[in-house]
Amino acid sequence: MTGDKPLGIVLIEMCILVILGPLVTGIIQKIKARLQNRQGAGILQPYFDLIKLLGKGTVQADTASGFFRSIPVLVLATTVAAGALVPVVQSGPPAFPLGDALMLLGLLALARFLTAVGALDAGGAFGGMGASREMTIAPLVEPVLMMVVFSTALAVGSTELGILAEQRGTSWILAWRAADFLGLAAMLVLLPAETGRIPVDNPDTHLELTMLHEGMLLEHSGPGLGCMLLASHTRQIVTLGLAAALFFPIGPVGAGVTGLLLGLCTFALKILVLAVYLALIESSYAKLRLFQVPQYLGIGFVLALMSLALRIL
Amino acid sequence: MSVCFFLGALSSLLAWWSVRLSLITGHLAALAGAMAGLSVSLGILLGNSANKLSLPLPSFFPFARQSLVVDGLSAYFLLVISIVAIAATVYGPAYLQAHSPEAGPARRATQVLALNVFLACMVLLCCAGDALTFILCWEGMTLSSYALVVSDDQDGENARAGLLYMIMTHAGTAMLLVSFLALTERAGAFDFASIRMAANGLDGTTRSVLFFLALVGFATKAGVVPLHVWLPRAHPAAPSHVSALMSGVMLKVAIYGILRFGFDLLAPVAEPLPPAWGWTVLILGTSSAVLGVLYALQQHDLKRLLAFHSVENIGIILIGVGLAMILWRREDAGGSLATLALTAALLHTVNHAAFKGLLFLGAGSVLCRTHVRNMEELGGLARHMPWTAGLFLLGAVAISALPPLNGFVSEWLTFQAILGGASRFHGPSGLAIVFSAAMLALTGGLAAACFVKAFGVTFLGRPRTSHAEHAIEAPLSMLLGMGWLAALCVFLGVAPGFAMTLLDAPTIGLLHSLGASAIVTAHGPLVLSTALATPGGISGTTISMTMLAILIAALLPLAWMLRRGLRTAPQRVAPTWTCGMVPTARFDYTATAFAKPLRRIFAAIYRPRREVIRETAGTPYVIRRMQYTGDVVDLAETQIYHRIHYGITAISQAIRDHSTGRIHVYIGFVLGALFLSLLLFGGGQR
Amino acid sequence: MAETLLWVIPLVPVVTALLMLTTSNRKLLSTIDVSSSAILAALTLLLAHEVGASGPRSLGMFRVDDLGIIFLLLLVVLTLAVSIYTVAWLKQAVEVGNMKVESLRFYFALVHAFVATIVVTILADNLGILWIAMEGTTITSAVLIGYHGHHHGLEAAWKYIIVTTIGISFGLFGTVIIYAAAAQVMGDASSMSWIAMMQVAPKLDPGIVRIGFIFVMVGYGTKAGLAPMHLWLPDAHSQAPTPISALLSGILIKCALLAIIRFQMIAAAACGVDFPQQILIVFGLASIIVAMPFILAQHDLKRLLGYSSVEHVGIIALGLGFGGAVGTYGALLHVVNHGITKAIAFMAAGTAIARFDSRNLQAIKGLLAVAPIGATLLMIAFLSLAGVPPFSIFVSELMILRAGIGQGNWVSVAIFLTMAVIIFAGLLHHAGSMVFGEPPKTASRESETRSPLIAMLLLATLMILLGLTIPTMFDGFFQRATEVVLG
Amino acid sequence: MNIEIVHAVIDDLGALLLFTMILIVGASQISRAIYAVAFQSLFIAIAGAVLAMATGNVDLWVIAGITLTVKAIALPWLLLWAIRRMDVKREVEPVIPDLATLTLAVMFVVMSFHLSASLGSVRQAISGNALPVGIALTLNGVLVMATRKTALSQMVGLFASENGIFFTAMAVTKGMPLIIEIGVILDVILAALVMTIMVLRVRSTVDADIADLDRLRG
Repeated sequence: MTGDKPLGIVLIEMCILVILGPLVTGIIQKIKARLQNRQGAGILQPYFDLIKLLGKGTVQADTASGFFRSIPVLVLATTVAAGALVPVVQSGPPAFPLGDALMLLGLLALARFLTAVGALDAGGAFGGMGASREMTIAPLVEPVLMMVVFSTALAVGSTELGILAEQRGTSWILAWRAADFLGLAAMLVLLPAETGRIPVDNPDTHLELTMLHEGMLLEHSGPGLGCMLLASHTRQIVTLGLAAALFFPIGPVGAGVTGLLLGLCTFALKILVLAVYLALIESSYAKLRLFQVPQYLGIGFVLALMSLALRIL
Repeated sequence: MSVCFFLGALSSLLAWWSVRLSLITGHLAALAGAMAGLSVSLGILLGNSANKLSLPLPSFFPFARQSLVVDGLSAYFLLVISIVAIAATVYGPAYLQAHSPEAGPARRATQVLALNVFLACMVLLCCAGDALTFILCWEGMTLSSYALVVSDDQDGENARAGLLYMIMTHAGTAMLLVSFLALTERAGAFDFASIRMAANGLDGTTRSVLFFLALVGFATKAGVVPLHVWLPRAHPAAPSHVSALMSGVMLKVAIYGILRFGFDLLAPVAEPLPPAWGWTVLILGTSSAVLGVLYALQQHDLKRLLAFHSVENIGIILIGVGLAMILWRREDAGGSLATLALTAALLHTVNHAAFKGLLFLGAGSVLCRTHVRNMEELGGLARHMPWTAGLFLLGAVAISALPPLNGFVSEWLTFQAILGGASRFHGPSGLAIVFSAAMLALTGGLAAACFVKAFGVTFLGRPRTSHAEHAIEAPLSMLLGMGWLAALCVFLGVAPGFAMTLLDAPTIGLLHSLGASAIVTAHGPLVLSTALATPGGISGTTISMTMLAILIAALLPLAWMLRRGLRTAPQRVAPTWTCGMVPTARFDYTATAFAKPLRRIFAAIYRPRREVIRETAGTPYVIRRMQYTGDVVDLAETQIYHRIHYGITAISQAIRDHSTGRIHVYIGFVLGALFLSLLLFGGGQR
Repeated sequence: MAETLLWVIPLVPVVTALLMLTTSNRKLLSTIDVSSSAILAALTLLLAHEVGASGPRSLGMFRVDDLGIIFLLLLVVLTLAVSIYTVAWLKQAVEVGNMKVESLRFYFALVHAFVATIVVTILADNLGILWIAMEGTTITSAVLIGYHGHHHGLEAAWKYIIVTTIGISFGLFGTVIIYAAAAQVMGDASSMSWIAMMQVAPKLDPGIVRIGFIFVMVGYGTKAGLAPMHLWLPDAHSQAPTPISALLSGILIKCALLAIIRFQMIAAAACGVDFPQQILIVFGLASIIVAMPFILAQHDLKRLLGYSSVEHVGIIALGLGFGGAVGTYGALLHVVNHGITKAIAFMAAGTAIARFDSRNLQAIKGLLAVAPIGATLLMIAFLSLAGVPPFSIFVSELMILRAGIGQGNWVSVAIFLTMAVIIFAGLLHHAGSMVFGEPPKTASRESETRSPLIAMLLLATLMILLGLTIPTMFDGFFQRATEVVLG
Repeated sequence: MNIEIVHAVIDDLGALLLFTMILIVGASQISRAIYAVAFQSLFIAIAGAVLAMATGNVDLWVIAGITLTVKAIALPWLLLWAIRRMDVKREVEPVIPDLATLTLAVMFVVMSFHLSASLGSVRQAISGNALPVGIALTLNGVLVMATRKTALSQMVGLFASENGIFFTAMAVTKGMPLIIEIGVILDVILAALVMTIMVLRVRSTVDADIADLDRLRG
């Protein structure tokens, strides 16, 4: 199934994702602030934070082993590599195959795995707690996500995001069947969990009771923390990109620069929509207790299952 | 090859005058045997897929003609065995010396002898060309592994574990025996060829009955839920390199048996297998995968945890096998799904052998340096034994099915096969298949959680006890053993395409259709691809592990530059932030605590038991001491086995108590027997 | 040559028995004992060779065919091993005081008289002689069982002699009836010779033979320890001195089976093959089932072995019941395998009991720590009894199973397998608890004496050898014996 | 004399034997049971003599003589001596009620007759109703052993059942080989001696009846 999408474009897309990642966070924060009638920081704030952090020195926990130092590197690398699998400006499979949706999920899981390991390394209670909670939620999210992917993939017979996006591109939203809507609903339920936002996680707090992902970053500092943050920004946009590729049609793929730019704009648009959605959810819901999260994900599970059922039966 | 094992067995006798020597020679002989096996199997697998190696054995028993036949399937499992055997034999001597230096010559001799017999039996079992050899090796394998389990140390725990192991596998073997003998009696001979001939004449029900009998037998050995209860006891009890063999290889031998029976001996000539077979295997596999990992999550004994993961992985393999059984000869012409599923199963077989072997060896290194298996007493080992820690982490990533390592590849193939199967079967059956995919994903996630716990609690943080503090790095030979398997994990992960040619012979041999490499690596060895026939024409998925690995490799230096920071800044080392208190090992998150949330979420399955004992100082508000104990029960164990066990023992106890010693009763019985049999049989033929 | 052997072989133990009475020196007695057993073995091998070369021989009331040779070989092997074992066992027994030095001669004399009667039982062609010798074994072994003289022994001996005498008086009755039927056909040339009866067997009146065979089955079945006539067996085998236990379980009950086989052949010829087979299967299954609970919930090591003998006799009967070439072959093979294995088991158990000074299974622990070789042998014996390869019993059980499945007798096969698995669990549980664990302080730590080990290793090598392969010579005997049985 | 008369005589003697058997089963004192056995043996000897006359078979004379001396005289005397020797209570202690024992006895008799009636050609093989009587005697003898507590009455039962066998053996038309008969009798004597020794031994060591011991069980 090798397509005609040149490898260069793939790399460009990857870079675009990495660069746009913090912006999305900034936008979401801005919208939240607005909804809370605050001025809020500028949407470029995440970039400033990153640069500041990269300039700082590091404080390393005395109990941390040699792994700790390299954790941010690995996490960042794997997350960015995941970025290379998301079609951004142009759909269709790349000229030389790289990976599919399963690979994408796998890479994200790897990043999570390493983050959790790093959290345990410092030997503090918070790190362990964060890791424990993160690894409790993740296994529950993954199967549902897998089913959502499958319910789309079944229509096409492939799990390769490029092909999926292509199919979507040809079929306009009017051509959707019930299964697609249900799948989208499930995806929307999952997005906050996967991007670590309310109602599953709360990125803005460092309260012991509420933090999952942040808890794992506590011991990182300076450039290390910077890398981790960049990774989580990238992770967020990659997840949104996945949702987009699965459900939103990429505009008509024109050849040449115009087509690519067009694709870029449509992509940005879709991401923006999803970002707004996230912001709305975050500011209109409260964070759930940890042991209510399974019920919440259960909704997603049921939706995904129904969409699969409709797809197959 | 078997000669080498035989020599190894002999060399165990050396133990009477030099323990060390016998250890070395015994393991060297085994190593040579493994090498020989490797070469033989590679010779078969890389040659054209049709050729077989067969040599008749001298007839030990007048009633059976025994022979060895190595076809593709045998060769493939021979390969798996040899791979792990090499690592184990390299690892073994140093481990035994370090773990139990006090052991006398008798114990050493037993261990060396049993190890060689164990390997030899497994090898010959896979190469068996007739039922008798198969059964003899099967039992020999059980017996020698039992010897290894009980020989590890003399406390009663191992003996009990071994007992349970023997009883369950023996019960399984009985089923297997019936199934085999029913075939041989039909065939009038023991060799597989004539059994095949005889099986052609079977009617559907008999065929299925025989298959399920055999399936029970093999499933017991493979530790499939709910027949798994012996496994998490026996495997940890064995010496670690033997645990690696048992988990990594012995279970696979059972898989070999299932494949041999399902696709070869009992398979109908031209029509597909009865649907019940495949579905049963698929369901068994799914439940084993999920339950195995769920129980593994709650274990705090490192080796026990690994043993439960073997249950999980066997489940994953069986999912592939089941799919292959369902799909075989049911898809329209040119269909490649069955091959895909089988490839996934076989590939996962070797993958699991590699990383589970690696993990058990790693656990062994920890064990022989700390003499502690309970994770709660470990911690902070990463700084004392960095190499072991690194290799263990590699294995953990691999077993959690994370790219770019080998675990991911086989699970990816399984997922693709499931996708194909789901698009092939519409209706509830398709849904069931997809559901198994969801369960597989759940399994993967839970496995990742479990190994974050296992690795983090064991190797990271602060040492919790003095055992862990004074650990030192494992000796070189042990690291070598692990390194070999780790290299395999990486190779099979980064360039799986090259391994596919090895899978051609078994897949073609079993399914009589396209080979694995023709389907999976259609676009060259660097690319894994699948082709599914969908309503919208042929479509498929292609990934390239190699490219991805290169990409990550390229990204690492960039990320590293970022990590270094924009300008050179001071680096300080400070104690972990614990709200201002002075951190001690008690601050570290324990394994129990780590797994607690999942325990609560899956409480329905775990049936957790917790009791808290409070010692209050007079008033209930001042608590002096608190003691918490909690554990989870194995449903199968409590609900099935305990009842059977108690039932039988109670009955026999009652019978025995009511028996009398009065001679009059004795005479009465004789008289009664005579009277009754005269009444029953004596009456003339009127 | 062979004819002379036929009367020399029974004579050897008789002479030895008389010789024994002349001295009371323990060492001398043991020497005579071992040497005479060796001579017996040598002569038997010679006879076996003769018969193997040129068919069955008969001399007056004695006759030997391949069937007899198998039992005879088993007997001499066991006798030899037991004699070797006795050397050190007796020493220990005398030291402890179980045996009085002055009465040793009678002990040895009785043992050899016992052996003599067994030999006659095996070689007898005349069914009357067969019965007389059988009763002779009962009397001699009864005295030996009660030899220690404490009232447990006497109780066991009494139960043994009473019950088995009743049993074989039934046997005699059956013999008489069948003889009557035969005599009527034979006319004036009537004799109780088995071979003569076999010639006229097809013409016998089935009704009478039927009743006769039932009497014989129950009668000799009692002696063989088939359920439900088995109750005396655990008492006797557990109370007897260890070497006697080995002989009782090893060969004596098999001789009763030999008698049953002989009559089964007559009955099969007279009233069809199915009739005796039915009865054999019923009794066999009964024995296997009955043995199960008592093995599981057993506290006494030697009783445990006794019940396992009941089970295995049941298995042999089952094999004969399944019949056919495979089943009969398996049954005969099982006779030999079980004889050897059970002898090892009793010997190993005897040493263990002496070491811990208790027969209670709870009291014996950690044998491996105090006596590694003995513990290993015990473990091997138990594993073999449980039917695990590469030990010999597995092979014969495999063949019996084959026969059953070949016959399509699924019910029996199912019962057999279930019980086998449960009993396996029980045996292994007991063995494990004895061999592993921490030995109690009271256990004697002294090093293992040689002669018992030699005896046991001799048998163990034989057992494992037969488990790995069946030599052509043996196979020949078994093949021909099977033909003899199947007629 | 011709065969019918022989059959008639055998049948009458069989009736007598059964009568003595019932006596043994119902006997309330050991000594009476012993006398009954003695008479039983006597009748058997007579039967032997009759058959000898009828068939002119010399062996049968010998056997009759031996039976008379051994079973009708020697063994009863041995038992009586043993009783005197260890002065046991003369009453037999039944394990189950006498009535039940008697019912069982009758049942056995009926069954044995029914059984041999079901066979066509018995009378050619075994003259008269010797077979049913023999079976009945044997079973009832064992029944006595199963229902009597004391060792001596068990021995009595044993002899009774032996008698049954003997009766049948004699009545076999062609007669048993002499040597066998003698061997059998010798065995019986030996067994009796060994049993007596054991009984006395137990009586002397632990003051109990050997048939009453039931320590070995399960």
